[in-house]
Amino acid sequence: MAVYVDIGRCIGCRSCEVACERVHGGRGHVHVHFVGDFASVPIFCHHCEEASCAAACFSGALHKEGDRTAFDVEKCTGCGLCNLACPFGVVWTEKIAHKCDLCEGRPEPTCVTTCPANALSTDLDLLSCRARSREARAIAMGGRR
Amino acid sequence: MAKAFVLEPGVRAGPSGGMGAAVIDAASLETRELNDRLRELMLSGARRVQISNVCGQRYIGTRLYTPERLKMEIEVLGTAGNDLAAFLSGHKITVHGNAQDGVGNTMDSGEVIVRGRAGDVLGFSMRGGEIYIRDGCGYRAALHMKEYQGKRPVLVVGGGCQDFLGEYMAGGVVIVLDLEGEIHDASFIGTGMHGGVIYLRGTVEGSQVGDQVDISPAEEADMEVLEVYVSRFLERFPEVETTKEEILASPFTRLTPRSKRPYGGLYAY
Amino acid sequence: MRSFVFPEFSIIRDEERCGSCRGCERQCAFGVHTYDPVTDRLTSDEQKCAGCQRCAIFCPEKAIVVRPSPSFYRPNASWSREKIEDLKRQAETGGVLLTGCGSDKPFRIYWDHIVLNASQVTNPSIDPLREPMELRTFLGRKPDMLDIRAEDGDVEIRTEISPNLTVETPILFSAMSYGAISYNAFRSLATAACRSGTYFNTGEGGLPREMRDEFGRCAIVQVASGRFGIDAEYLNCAQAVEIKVGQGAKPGIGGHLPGEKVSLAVAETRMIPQGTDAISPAPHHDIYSIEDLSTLITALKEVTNYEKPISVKIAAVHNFAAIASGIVRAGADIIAIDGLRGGTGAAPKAIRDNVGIPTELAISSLDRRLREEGIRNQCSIIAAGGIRCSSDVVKAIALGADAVYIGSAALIAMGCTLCQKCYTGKCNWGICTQDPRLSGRLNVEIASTRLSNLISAWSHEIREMLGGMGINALESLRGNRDHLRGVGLYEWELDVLGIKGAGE
Amino acid sequence: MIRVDPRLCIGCLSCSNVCPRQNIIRTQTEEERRIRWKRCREECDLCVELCPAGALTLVPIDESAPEPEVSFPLVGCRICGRSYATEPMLLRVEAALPKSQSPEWVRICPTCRRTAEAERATGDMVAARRRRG
Repeated sequence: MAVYVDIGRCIGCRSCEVACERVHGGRGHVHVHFVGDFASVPIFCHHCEEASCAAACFSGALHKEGDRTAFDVEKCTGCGLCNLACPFGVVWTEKIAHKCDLCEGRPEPTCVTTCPANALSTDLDLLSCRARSREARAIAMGGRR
Repeated sequence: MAKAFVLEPGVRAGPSGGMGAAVIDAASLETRELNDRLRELMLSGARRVQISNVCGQRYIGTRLYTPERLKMEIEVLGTAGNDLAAFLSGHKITVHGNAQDGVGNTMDSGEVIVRGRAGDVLGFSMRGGEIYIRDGCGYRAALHMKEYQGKRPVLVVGGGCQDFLGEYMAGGVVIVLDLEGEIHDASFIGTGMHGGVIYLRGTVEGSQVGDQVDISPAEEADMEVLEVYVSRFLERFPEVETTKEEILASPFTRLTPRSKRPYGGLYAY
Repeated sequence: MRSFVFPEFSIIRDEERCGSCRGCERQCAFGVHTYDPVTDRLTSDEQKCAGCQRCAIFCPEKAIVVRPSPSFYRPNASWSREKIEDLKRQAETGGVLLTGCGSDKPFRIYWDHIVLNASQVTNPSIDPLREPMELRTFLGRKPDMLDIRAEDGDVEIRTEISPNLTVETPILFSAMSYGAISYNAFRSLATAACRSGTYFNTGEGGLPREMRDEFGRCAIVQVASGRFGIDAEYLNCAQAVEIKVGQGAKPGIGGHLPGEKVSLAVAETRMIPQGTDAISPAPHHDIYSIEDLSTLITALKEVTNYEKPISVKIAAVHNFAAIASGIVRAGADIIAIDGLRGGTGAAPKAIRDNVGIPTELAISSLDRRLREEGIRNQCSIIAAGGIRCSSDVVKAIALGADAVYIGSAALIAMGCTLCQKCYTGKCNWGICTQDPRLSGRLNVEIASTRLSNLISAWSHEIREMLGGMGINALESLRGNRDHLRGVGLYEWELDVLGIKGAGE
Repeated sequence: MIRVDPRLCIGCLSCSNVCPRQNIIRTQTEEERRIRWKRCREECDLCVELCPAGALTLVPIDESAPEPEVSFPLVGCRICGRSYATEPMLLRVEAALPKSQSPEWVRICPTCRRTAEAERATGDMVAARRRRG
């Protein structure tokens, strides 16, 4: 499981960043990146299947728990190796590692429930279904892709 | 059922004293004197020793440890006393006669062959090496036998065993052939057992074994183990009038521990 | 099942002082403290606290106080809090209550009711700073008589002298096995023993191979009912062999080292498979009589080529003096006698707190019995169980012991706080655990320095006390009850101790 | 006090992070990272326990010994050039990651990795919108 992004719907409002910071005591795990003036994209932890951060972590704080890359705050020493290992630069260290925990304990990650544009979901099928129907609508309306 | 131990005079596999073997006459020796001689002989380079007229002298083979791990072959003629081969490290002892209690007590490695019967507490806490007893043995055999890493003690008894066989056993192989065809009437077999395996020729009732033991028939892999040790047993006792095939043809019962941690749930943590 | 037991301790964290450094969280293996990254604060779960004080001692801001929980059940002289909670715990688990360390019950501590003598005017005291004071002790069988021939100034001793242990000070480290305690703790004891000219006891867990050459010269190896880790090399590398029959904390019962503590290294040393319970049966299954014990003693003398003294350790129980007499006659060179307050890594609480007799009484009655039978010279007595300070040592020797074993005292020197949770294997002080993360906390160099400091401090104090009594050799104090007087003791107690009341 | 094996230390600052007393001082400039272990009397052992490289040992205090200190030059990002880690840390991460992943990204700083990821994800869309004007 991970949070998936429908880039086409992202409006760059950065609500997810704010929501994440609120839940995680002022240290959020999401970055919204702007690519030129044309697009914005929030970058999330992918909870990679072969997680580089977990491979680099020596204390076992970052580890795979099912399909989730879980973080055990008790074991973290803040060495920063995970930060260097993450291919997407989404794990970072400041006293301890900060990494998306999919808002453990909540039914749905806060960023997903907060996003005003409905661009985020934990359900990949739902997202791709929406994206496909949007494309189809655009073609039906006569627009070019 | 095979009839064993019919010995004809002369065919008895006799002591192989002869050339190269030092001889000690133990007739007038105290235990300590006998063991003094044995140790002196070992240190002076003897590798084969025959002790004749043994009559109850204890601890034969015990005082033969050296840091260099010298090894000897010892033939005992007569009746070996208590704690034969206690703490034995690497030597081979053959007794042409019976042995008393405590054979192979905390034995570390080596081999003990008794052409006769052994008393109580046979192979107690043995952690390596092999013991072959041609006839039966007394109570409390193979108590607390244990194995580790490559070391796996083996105890083969040609006759029957008494109560408390394999109590607290933590490793190793015990094979009771019961060649005289007696029914296993021992009780409390394998009480507190938490490792190793016991093979009994014939069957036992559930009431005869401890709560911690599973009874099952020997399987193919077990038969391979049995084949190895039964043939070694027969090699050592040519006077036993039976064949490997005959012995292995009868059903074997396997006793294994239910758990490596028999008393895991005993305590309030 | 919901637990109805109160937390034993309450943890008070001074929020103003706490710098959220997470030191307490990382120190606690019981998982009491938790860091909340959202609030950047630490919280504690008191239910898990063992009261070992590790967090309080290592808190840089001294922000943590761990103290007995103030909550209480309705006061009841018959149903103390401990009794109620033990009962609740058993109702919840259905198991035997385990505990660690020596008994904490308020049995009379006779050491505290015995006072020592000192010289005044007529028999001047000796200044130990100036005069030589002999603490060296020889442990083992002494001959009934010495056949000495003096020819041309050469002295020849014709009597065959039994092997003896030479200790520079009458304090030895008690049996604590590798497996029960961590490798580092075990090695610290060995290092300190070698440095202080005394001995450590391997307990029943064997002696790791790599330690045999280096520490064999200050080791007493133990043969217990489980016969763990015993081969001829092990027995021969040490200076003495001890047969453990009983232990003061749990007379009459065996021991179970739980499978989870049997790590690869422990399994190798004990010579058993990894992860199985290491079960020491209650009796030695080859010893059912004094004759059987004699057989084992002789077997051990045989395997060590009659070069090492053999010790037999028994727990002090009601009729032990008669048994001990049998043990001496069976050939033991040393008798170690472990009293009621002897420590342990794990014992059923019911046994620890209710079985056995106090060490002080035991030493005295054993010494007297052996004297009466005229065999006191045939063995040495090592007293164990509840020796807390140098004056306890002096009193034990004046009551008739040759030397003492210290166990809990040595552990306390290394950092132990007697939290009695040894059996959990989660010792925060790195002593009684096999978790490499925790055992790494005990630094061999530092811990062994603490231990040898303790030995040298006690030795100095013993010299001072001896000097004060006008004695310049420990030998002269042994069994010398004239230097003891009892305070606040009943007649029968004075009788058993063989001492007069103060002022008499 | 703490003894440091400079050959093993990777300069990750774990020790400094976990030290309850702030006895491990770090100073960092654009070019290098310095770590100094103050002569500490504690025997708390946390830094030793939690050092990923096993570079630290607890030893009895020695007033005459100098305070151990190590310094590491910092490595710059291949894209933006800003320094972000020490060489031994990067080597350790590279060794920890499976070879099949060919972890080239390790030599790029996390910020640039995020930017690259954002550009990759939005690549098609941005191109399309550009075309649309």
